[in-house]
Amino acid sequence: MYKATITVRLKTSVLDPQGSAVKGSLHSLGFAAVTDVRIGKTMEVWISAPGSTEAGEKVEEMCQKLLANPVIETYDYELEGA
Amino acid sequence: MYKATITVRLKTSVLDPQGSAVKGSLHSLGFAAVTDVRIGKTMEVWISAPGSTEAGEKVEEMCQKLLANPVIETYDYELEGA
Amino acid sequence: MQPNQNVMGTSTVMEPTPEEIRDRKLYSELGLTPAEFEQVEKHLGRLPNWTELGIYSVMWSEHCSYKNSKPLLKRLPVDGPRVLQGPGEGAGVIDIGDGQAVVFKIESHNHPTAVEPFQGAATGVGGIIRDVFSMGARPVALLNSLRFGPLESPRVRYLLEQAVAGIAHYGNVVGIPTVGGEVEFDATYEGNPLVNAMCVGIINHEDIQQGVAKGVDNPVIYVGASTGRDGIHGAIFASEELSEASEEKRPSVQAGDPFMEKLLLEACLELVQKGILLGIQDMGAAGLTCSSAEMTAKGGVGLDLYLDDVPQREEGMSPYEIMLSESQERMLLVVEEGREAEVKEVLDKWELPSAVVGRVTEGDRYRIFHQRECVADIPVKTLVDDAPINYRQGEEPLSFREETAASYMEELTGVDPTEALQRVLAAPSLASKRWVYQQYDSMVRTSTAVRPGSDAAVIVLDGLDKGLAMSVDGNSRYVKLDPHVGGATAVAEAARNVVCAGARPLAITDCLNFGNPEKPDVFWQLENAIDGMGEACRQLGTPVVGGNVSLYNETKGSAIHPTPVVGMVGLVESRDHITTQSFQQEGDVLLLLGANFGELGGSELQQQVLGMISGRPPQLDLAAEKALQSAVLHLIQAGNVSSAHDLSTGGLAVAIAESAFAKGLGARIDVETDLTVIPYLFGESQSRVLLSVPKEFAKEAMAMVEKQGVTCSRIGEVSGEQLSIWINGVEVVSEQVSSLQTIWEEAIPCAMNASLTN
Amino acid sequence: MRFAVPVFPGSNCDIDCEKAITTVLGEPVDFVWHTQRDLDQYDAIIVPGGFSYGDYLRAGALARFSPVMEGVVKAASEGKLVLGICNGFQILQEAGLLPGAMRVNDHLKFRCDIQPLTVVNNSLAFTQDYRRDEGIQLPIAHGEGNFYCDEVTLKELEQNGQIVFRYVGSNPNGSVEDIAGVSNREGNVLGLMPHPERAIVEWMGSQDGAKMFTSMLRYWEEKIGAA
Ligand SMILES: Nc1ncnc2c1ncn2[C@@H]1O[C@H](COP(=O)(O)OP(=O)(O)O)[C@@H](O)[C@H]1O
Ligand SMILES: [Mg+2]
Repeated sequence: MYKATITVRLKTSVLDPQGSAVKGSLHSLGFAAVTDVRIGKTMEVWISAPGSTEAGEKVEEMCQKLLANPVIETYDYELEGA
Repeated sequence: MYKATITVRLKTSVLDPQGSAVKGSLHSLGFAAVTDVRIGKTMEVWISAPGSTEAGEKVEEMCQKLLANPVIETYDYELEGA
Repeated sequence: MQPNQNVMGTSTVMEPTPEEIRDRKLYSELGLTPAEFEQVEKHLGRLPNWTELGIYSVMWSEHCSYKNSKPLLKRLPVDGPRVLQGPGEGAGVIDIGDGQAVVFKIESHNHPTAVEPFQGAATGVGGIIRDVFSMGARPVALLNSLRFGPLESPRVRYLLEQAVAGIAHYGNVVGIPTVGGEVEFDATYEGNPLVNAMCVGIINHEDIQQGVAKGVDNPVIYVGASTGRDGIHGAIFASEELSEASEEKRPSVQAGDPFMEKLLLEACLELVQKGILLGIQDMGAAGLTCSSAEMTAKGGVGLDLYLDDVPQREEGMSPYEIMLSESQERMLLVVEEGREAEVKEVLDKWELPSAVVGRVTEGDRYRIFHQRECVADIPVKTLVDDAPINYRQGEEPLSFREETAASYMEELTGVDPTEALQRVLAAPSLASKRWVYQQYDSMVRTSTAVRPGSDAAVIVLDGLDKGLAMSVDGNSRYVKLDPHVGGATAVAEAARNVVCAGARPLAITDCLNFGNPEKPDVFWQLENAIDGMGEACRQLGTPVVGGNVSLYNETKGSAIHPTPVVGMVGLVESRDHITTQSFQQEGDVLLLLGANFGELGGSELQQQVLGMISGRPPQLDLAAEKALQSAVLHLIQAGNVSSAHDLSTGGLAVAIAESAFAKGLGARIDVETDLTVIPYLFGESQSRVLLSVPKEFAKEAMAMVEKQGVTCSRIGEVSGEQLSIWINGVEVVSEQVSSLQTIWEEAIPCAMNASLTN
Repeated sequence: MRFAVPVFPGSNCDIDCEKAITTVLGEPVDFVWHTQRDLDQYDAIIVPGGFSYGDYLRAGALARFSPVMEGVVKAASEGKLVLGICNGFQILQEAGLLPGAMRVNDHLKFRCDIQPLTVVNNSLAFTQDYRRDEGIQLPIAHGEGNFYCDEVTLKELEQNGQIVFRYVGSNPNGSVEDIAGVSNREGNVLGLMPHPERAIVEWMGSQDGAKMFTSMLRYWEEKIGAA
């Protein structure tokens, strides 16, 4: 059993409305030292596979097909035995 | 300047309908080996601070005040010089 | 069969033994008194185990048994020629002709909102939607009534922001338009916000369902979300000592899944259409326990439940946890034996988890099995019909007498009228609620003829000329100052709103949000408010077909303002009658119906200027109210009315301004009066309506109104882009409509722009 | 002219679309369950609004893998008319039938209102009954309507006349260049965030959506007539 922790982020060229809003809120709460905020998704996927190579391939494929939208997002992941 | 990568997750006892829906979709896309999916948020916060201790304290405070909802979420973060 | 007296060892959670429960008085951790515990023991003829005790404690809680309020609720009128179903089922049902009926109910989710505002408010909406479709009805509209502390507090802003987002999210995803509501801000709600949600549905008479179990051996089917440890009964007695349950495993906040609700809704209505169901009830408060016990008791049968078959989201759940879980989006169905497959086909199509979890039995035993053991065996009537009732005594607080002497008139009458108008329009309770309702999809289902922003919302019925008007109302300041008058006024105002939309009021649902009923003064408030409401309902011919009671709304020992909220539904006979509060055309004559007594006790102006309320609220003459409403409806139905707006908070000045805003049409008012300017413009005397009518109808309209014994005066006309008010020959207000509108529209968005924090 | 309205778990404007077509055109409409692949018998497909699969992950992301989408893709490739409204637009984007992607509204809130728009391209099958640059009002109701595409794509869209509607006055969601609706290059697939089906008779507050449906019917009748 493997656990993949996938991080999906908006491409840096894409303006992040949530990040901007959170930055604004942090400023008004007094965190003036915050210069930028970007918000993305963390997905933890548990998957059974014979080995880490196979697990990695599967995860790669599901990111491409479903979990990230290539028009605006990038992804990376870490895999660990679980 | 520091960069904090904050991960906010739903507590395991809290229903994650998004995770369940994604798991369902992965199954119907043929990823039968996926046994569970949980979805959370990743926040990257750039912050200027005199040292990593101060940066860490600020990040801790903003997590508690704004970024995470302690009633249903947990958070952790990593800090790196940026 | 005797239930296992000690489930220790079969469950991962260590539970106390029956003897421990007795000796260490652990029942009090679950909210049962020693007398109640003795009663349980008598009902069972032995000591209860932990699971049984949990079941009794939730079934006998105020929430399920109304033990403190039941004797009072009996005083409300529940009958009427159109009532098809009064209180006692998921929601009330009122005949609207053509073989159809309207189904509606209101419910509170105050405490969950205070703890987790987004999920708390969202699941409140989810619960009330299920109440309506468990009747077999198609939900067609949502409303909500909100009470929050002052927006100066960042925590309050966070609560409001999240609660509104939660309400919006749930209704929007399910696809039911949220068409109305109200929001009041007052320091009394700072630590204890109120979220009351109302749902309205439509049904054909023959499709009306009941929450009942019948027919020995018939299967009981569980459908919907799987069961987790959500919102299990707050009392986590001494868990440190007795269980290993980690922080993560602790009972947690209920989280909603509106997507699941949408599937559940469609699947249940499909089953209703197929005529398969014998009984259906949603799992709301006290989850599986309350739904199954009530259905069983109502059916006069027994029930065996097999907990191992209950779909579960978490591992190692104990019977106690499964029975008391408040996981959302779940329903219990009873169908005829042999039709399980037919039901499953529909549920599978909607991709819903489901399972047969029990059987109807002969006799009256309510038995629960878990891992092949009987873990509870209870005479079911003792859970439902024999729940204890507390007959409490109210006591008029001293302050009530003192209030009458309060004098504030002098201070208020000195205020500059323009400044007064600006201040009142900027008060969040009165300011535009666009910031709130803009987040609600108010148009999905394409039946919304009057969207949020007028006195009452109107939806039209497909294929018919008619429609339904609906409104929720309640002015807690009036109730605080005089519960009887305030209670009656809530009903009168709700009815007036519906009438102004062109509808005949049909019936109400109510939500009684009060403090701790064990306090004699709180009980006195409750008692008097109910009596006031009941009197108004009788006079206006609008029975109470359902509702909800939310008690113990207190922070640090101090109760909220008593807040009865009334949800009113009215019938619009023809789409031609649909009327809004907004001025329609230049030159229309303004008629003011009803008498002005210049009453400022409990008014918005008083609150704004003095920072507090005192005195007596506006008095209410129900006969005058009734005459007014019938005159207004009569005029509207005759086709002679351009706009109609009831006078409420903020009085005449605010009513005129609000009517001007929608289309930016101004007004010129010119009146002679015995009152001084401030009481005339800002007094909140009841039973008044502002009409605009085409010039050529003005005389006729006045004559018609006066013939019905209602005071009516011509106070001016719709004109220009200014609001210009002349009183006794002096121009006391002269402002651009647009500048007043800016004040009114910006108040809440500006306040909300400041920071939030949880 | 036969219309299909695919229904996904969580669709909630499906019935509104059917009501609109019946009311405005009186043409036959079928609801098609998401598991059905074959849409060959239909002349036009309207992918309705709502929250397919709860809008979990990304709006439209899960619905786009439904079997019925194979039929939608096929119909689009055959030049049939495919209209995606709100969530339907998002699904068509996720399926790659329309350009760009949606982000959450820039103010982060769901927004429901009646919104002024301008008809930028009135030469499409969907818009021919409007005037060029006509100002119209259509209801909006969405939380993720913040249209995004990169600069290169934006140029292409402009050059090809694929920008069909723009918001006028204040932009309700932060979309790039006030874009409210775009078509594919061929012009037979249109997606828009506003809801034409909610604006077809006077009591709804606007009737400006009706012309989208009459345009579609006229296009089809002319095509049949020519054949
Ligand atoms: N304030 C009230 N006025 C009239 N009826 C009420 C009131 N509160 C509760 N009821 C009625 O009592 C019955 C039991 O209510 P309740 O247990 O709240 O139902 P539910 O389980 O659906 O919440 C319902 O039919 C409800 O309409
Ligand atoms: Mg009103």
